[in-house]
Amino acid sequence: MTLLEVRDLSVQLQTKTGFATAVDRLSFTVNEGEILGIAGESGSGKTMTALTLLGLLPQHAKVSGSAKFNGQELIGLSSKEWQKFRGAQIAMVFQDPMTSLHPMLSIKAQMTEHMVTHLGISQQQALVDAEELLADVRIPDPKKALNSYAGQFSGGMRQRICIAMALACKPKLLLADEPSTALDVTVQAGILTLLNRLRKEHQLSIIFITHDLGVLSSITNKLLVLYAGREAESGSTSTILQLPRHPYTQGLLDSLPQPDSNEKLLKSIAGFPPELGKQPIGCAFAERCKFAAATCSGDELLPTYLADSHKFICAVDPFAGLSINQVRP
Amino acid sequence: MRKNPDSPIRQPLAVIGVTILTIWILIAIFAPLIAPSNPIAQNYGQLLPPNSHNWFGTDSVGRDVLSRVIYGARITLPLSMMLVILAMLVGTVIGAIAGYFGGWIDAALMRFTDVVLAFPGIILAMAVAAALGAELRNAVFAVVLVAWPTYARLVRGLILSSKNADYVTSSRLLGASTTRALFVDLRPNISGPVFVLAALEAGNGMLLLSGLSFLGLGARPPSAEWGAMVSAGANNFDKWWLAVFPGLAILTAVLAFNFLGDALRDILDPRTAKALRE
Amino acid sequence: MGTLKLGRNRLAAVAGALALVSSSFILQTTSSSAASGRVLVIDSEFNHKTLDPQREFEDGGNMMDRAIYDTLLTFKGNDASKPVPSIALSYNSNADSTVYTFHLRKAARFSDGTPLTSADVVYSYGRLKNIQGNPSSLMAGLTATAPDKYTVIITADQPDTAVPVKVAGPEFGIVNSKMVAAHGGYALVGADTKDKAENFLNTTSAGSGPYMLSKFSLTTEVDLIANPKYWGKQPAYSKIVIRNVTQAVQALDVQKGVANIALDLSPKQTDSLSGVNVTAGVSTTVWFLYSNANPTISSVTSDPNFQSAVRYALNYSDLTAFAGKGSIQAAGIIPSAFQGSLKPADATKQNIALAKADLAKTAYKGEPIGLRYWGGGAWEGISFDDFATVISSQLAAVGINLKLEPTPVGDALTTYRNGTDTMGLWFWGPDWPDSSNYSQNFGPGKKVGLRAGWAASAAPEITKLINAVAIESDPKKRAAQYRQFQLDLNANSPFIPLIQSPAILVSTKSVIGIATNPIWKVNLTELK
Amino acid sequence: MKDLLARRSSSEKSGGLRGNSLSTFVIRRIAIGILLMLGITLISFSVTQLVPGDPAALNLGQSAMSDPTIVAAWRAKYGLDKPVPEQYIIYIDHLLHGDLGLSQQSRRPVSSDLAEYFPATLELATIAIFFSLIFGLLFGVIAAITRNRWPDQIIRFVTLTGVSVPTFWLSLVFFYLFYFKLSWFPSNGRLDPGTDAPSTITGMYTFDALFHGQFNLCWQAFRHLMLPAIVLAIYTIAVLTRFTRASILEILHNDYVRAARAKGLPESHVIRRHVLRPALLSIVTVAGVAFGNLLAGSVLVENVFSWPGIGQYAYRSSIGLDLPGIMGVSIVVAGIFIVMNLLVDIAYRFIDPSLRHG
Repeated sequence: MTLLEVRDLSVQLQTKTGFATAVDRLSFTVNEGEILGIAGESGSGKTMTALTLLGLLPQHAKVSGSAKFNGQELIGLSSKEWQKFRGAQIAMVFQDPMTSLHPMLSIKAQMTEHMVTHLGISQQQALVDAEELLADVRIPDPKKALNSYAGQFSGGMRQRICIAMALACKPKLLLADEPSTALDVTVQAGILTLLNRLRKEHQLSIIFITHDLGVLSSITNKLLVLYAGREAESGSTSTILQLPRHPYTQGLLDSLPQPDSNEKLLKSIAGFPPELGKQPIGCAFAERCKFAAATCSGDELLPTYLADSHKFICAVDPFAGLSINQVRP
Repeated sequence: MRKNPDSPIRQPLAVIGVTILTIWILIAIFAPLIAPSNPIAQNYGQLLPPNSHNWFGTDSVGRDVLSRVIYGARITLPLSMMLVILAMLVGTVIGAIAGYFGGWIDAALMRFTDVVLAFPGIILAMAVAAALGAELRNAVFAVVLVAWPTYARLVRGLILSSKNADYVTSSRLLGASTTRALFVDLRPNISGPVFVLAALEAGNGMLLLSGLSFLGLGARPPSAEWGAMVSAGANNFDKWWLAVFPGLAILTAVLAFNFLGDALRDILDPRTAKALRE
Repeated sequence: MGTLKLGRNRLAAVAGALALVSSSFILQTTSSSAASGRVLVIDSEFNHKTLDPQREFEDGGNMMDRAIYDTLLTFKGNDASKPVPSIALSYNSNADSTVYTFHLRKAARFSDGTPLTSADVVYSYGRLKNIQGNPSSLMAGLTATAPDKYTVIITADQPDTAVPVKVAGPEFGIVNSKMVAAHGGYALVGADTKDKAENFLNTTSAGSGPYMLSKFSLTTEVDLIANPKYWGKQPAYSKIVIRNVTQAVQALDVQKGVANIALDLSPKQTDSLSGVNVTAGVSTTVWFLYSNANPTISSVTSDPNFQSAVRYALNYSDLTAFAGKGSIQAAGIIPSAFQGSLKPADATKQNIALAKADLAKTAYKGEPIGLRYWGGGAWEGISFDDFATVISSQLAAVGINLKLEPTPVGDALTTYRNGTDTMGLWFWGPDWPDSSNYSQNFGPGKKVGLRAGWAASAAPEITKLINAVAIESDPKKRAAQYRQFQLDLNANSPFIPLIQSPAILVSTKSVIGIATNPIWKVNLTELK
Repeated sequence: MKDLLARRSSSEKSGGLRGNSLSTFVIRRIAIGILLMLGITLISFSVTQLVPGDPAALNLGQSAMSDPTIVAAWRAKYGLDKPVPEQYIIYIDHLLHGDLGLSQQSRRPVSSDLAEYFPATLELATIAIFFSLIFGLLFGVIAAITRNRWPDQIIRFVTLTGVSVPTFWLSLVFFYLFYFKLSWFPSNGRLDPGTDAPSTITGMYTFDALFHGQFNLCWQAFRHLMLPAIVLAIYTIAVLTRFTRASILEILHNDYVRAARAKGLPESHVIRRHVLRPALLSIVTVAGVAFGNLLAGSVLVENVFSWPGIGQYAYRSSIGLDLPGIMGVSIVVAGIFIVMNLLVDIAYRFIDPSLRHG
């Protein structure tokens, strides 16, 4: 059952020199109970996509395309209508738990304010529920925690609180924007386990955003790799991780630390992504790509579709021979 | 935050500020050519309201107010520049020493800075100006005395944040002297913010200086200093032109500096801009 | 702005009679119909330091003390030369002006109901003399005695024709001796240290005049209320509020009717006022310039040729034009209202050629000569700064280069009194309204003479004249001697009389009977 | 804005919003305050040493100067016959006993002069800080919310003008316009002429009148306060507007604001609860400094309005070269400034939960 269907979603942001495309004709779907991973370097449009789905883009941003949530079109909602969705149907957990909790409001206040707004329950009821939620995310002594302030918790604990807060109104879709990146590796694992458990228990769909393909591999079903606001490659997680077809995806995988390797230096992709609004018409990755050829630039590139909804956009396709079941529609 | 690529010329406020300042500087330079009359000559009837001959009217001894406002630029502008430069020098040196050497030197100098800042500026300046005797020179000195700590704070902060930057450390490792570190390696990072602060502070300095003159602790008659002219106008409310025109002169000149400083601060990178604000 | 507003004492603890007025008091600022309960608001730049009649010596204090304390004789309207009866119904003197006998009215009562007797007069005069305050010199050489309850005899060591005008001055205000003595007053020799009644007299009035003090502050406001036990006719206003307000604001207040009288406006400030009455006259204030005659202070300014150059370089008609309508050139140092003053025809006239010729005889090379004056100060609407500016530009025309030295009044007075200034711009208001006040101050070796570096031995002729006029009892001869004294001064002395300032009172239309008086500016009890 | 923040001393920032416990923090802050106070006395002592000429002549009148025993007694009292460091110790000792010297003009102890004039200025500055906070917050919030659009641009222009206008000149212009021409406000002084002040409790007429139930008198006193307070407040309003705008914008950039929005809270709720709260807190910290500035700024306002406060006293002292008077004002205002900062910092620790539990 499809929960979210995104078609040709584009976002343009205003800059000093005019409008720049931050998200370029993106399409993907998320089914109920499914975890979609979105990967890419910073500036690739991951977070912008998530913010679009929450209606939190800057006021002057231009959005086109369609995003249907449970059959309802989200694009073009008024700010009043967005408020009903946000937090209630679609919730978000942000990257840095150290800064996304308000330092001067008690956890109690922050846990319950949207419950009262969205669910129309009393403050007392909200408090009872909040305590349960905190227990659910394994916060020790939830009662005491409710009366505490963000500053009194460690990063991992704060992220658990943020997750509890996001789930407070029982949303169907959770947007997790690098929820574990800022945390220690051991804490990271705990958060990932938690999310996975919550997904099962709450019938939750999750869009998990990260630059770390290693993290995605452990929990996601589907993967979408973005580069400079455009889709580079998408498909099932296992397929892509085993046989990536886009040089960029390969580059991301290469930059992961190899547990069995003694190499201390990570291989990172040379160069930087193009500046916002300066993406070339052809492949945006071409200038950093060691396989780049004349065909990469100039015309707009067509996607290549493979079996198992695997799709990539590359004119050179340097790993072609390595894959099986190549199909052209 | 992305860096704002704009040049100051693109900022309308900066353009207005620079324009007004340029006009005032030209007025100051060409005062003898522009002014219709000698600013201290009692050539006209007393207290004439603005008319076709004396556009800004005349004062209580028959001097042309327009000419006095024009010549006033020759007193106020150079003095304001001078006091800003002096305060900047003193503050920068103290801040640099404190920031670079750290330790007890830093602690002592910064406590001293705090103490000066804890004084109400205008009153300390009044006390010093009064103690030294009511003269413009002493008033400038008094204003410098209360103005330098802001620069010292800023420079110290900038030095602390860039002292350990790689290029400075490596230059020290290569055996560069302290003075070299201060003047060659650190200077470029400091001069920008300091000049912006100077632009912002010029207006304040001018206000304080003319305030002292207004209180009778600065310019002496018959000099055409704007603050002193407003003070003369304070004795004749009905003759509004006496106070209004020199007051507007102060306002526009200070405004020009503030426009400029404000716009300059905006084009600095945000972190430095924040340091300036603090 | 100009005048000093000095310290201030605790607000008066207001008792008794005031409660009647204040509790149900409704403020009326403009014209009011009811005769009783009328309030008069006066704007003035405060320059008084105390209201103790035997200590005060400023015209602000004069005005208030005139309303609170009666004197033996007094003046009417704008006349300050002809004393008229007050507490004394009549007086007579002996032929050589050394013994004066005053006969007191019997009905006079202090505000607490005590009858006013000769003992109070003797006490007050003794206190004036022995306190050794600013005005004590007025009693120099005089002794008051009381042969009976209603007679006072004043004897002078030397002939003193000014006694009747002196006793009309507010410094001779008669205080309730029992009351003052009970609050620390002391009138005998040693009063300079033993008298402690000043604070009492700044909170409570101990006089027999038509008004009583109800509130006193040196810096903000003095309130007077009508004395219900006053022996004479009740005054027209039941309350008078005197506020400390800068000149410029006075002009606004009086036009808006917020104040009824503005005391310190200059002619130039008044010419654009509307809807008000302007009472103009010539004051007895004489502005003068001096060029220090002491060669150790300056070899330039002490040169008679330099003094003469300054004298003839000045354009006196421009100076009076600067001072505004109502001002006149001071022909001599004695103001026009007094006996023996010079005629306008005797006045010095500008003569540039003569000035240049005299200047050429000196060793002066154009170096700046300091001119000290009260910086920021103003008197009777004339700004010292402006006046000095005008003078310096006039002198510059003949090549005399002045360096203006505006100085806070305290310091300026100090160097002035010490006689260390090269040149000075000052004014003189009479301590008592008689020409003798001038001959005794402006001569060689006299008070102001010394300030100008004019030694006692400098001009024996003038000294002889001064001594002669002091004992001359024939008014006609005296007048002639005063004229000669001034002509001599104009011919060869460090003093250059400039102008007499205008005396201007601005009042709302509701105020009737206002007159400018050189002693107390305005007699509050005469207002209708 | 820089001005305000500059005057928050570095020690107050470094000196430890991150102390261990509240009590050590308070003790440390008080110690710093005392150190600053000592520094202030040192500077004011130095200023008195700046004066050319005989301090005895400055402090005693002419008549007293002519009496050598008085002069000698005075010199002995202030230790002028002793070396300079010892003179400083004596000076401190006098200060500790509340002796700020004798005013040359009023011939009274400076401390009793100040006690008399201070309430008028305190009242003026209190009303002015009230105006400043209300309008500074209002305009600052508007500017931040409409960032870079026309209301923000207008406010930017107006506030820049506000910090550029000479206060002494504005006093004249406002007085002429709003009293004389338009009659919106009463003439100068603290009360209408001839009105009796309420009996003294604080010396602040509005408060005293209120306390005694004299509502008409309170209103009258307030009307007299309005115009000078507005003039005095204009600079501070401008500064607080810019400060408020800057702090709100800074807070709006915080992740927690975006997180609050992501929870689907109404925008007004987000602004009120998540943005304004922390902004208010930082504004309170500069309000203390602003108050000190207002006290000092009264110098340029009180004279025009004949307001009998320490500003006018300082002015008269300075033109009369009454050094004890003017140093008394600066020591008192600087002391208040330090105490205000101390209180604000301690209060901050109590108000800000993140610090309270930090």
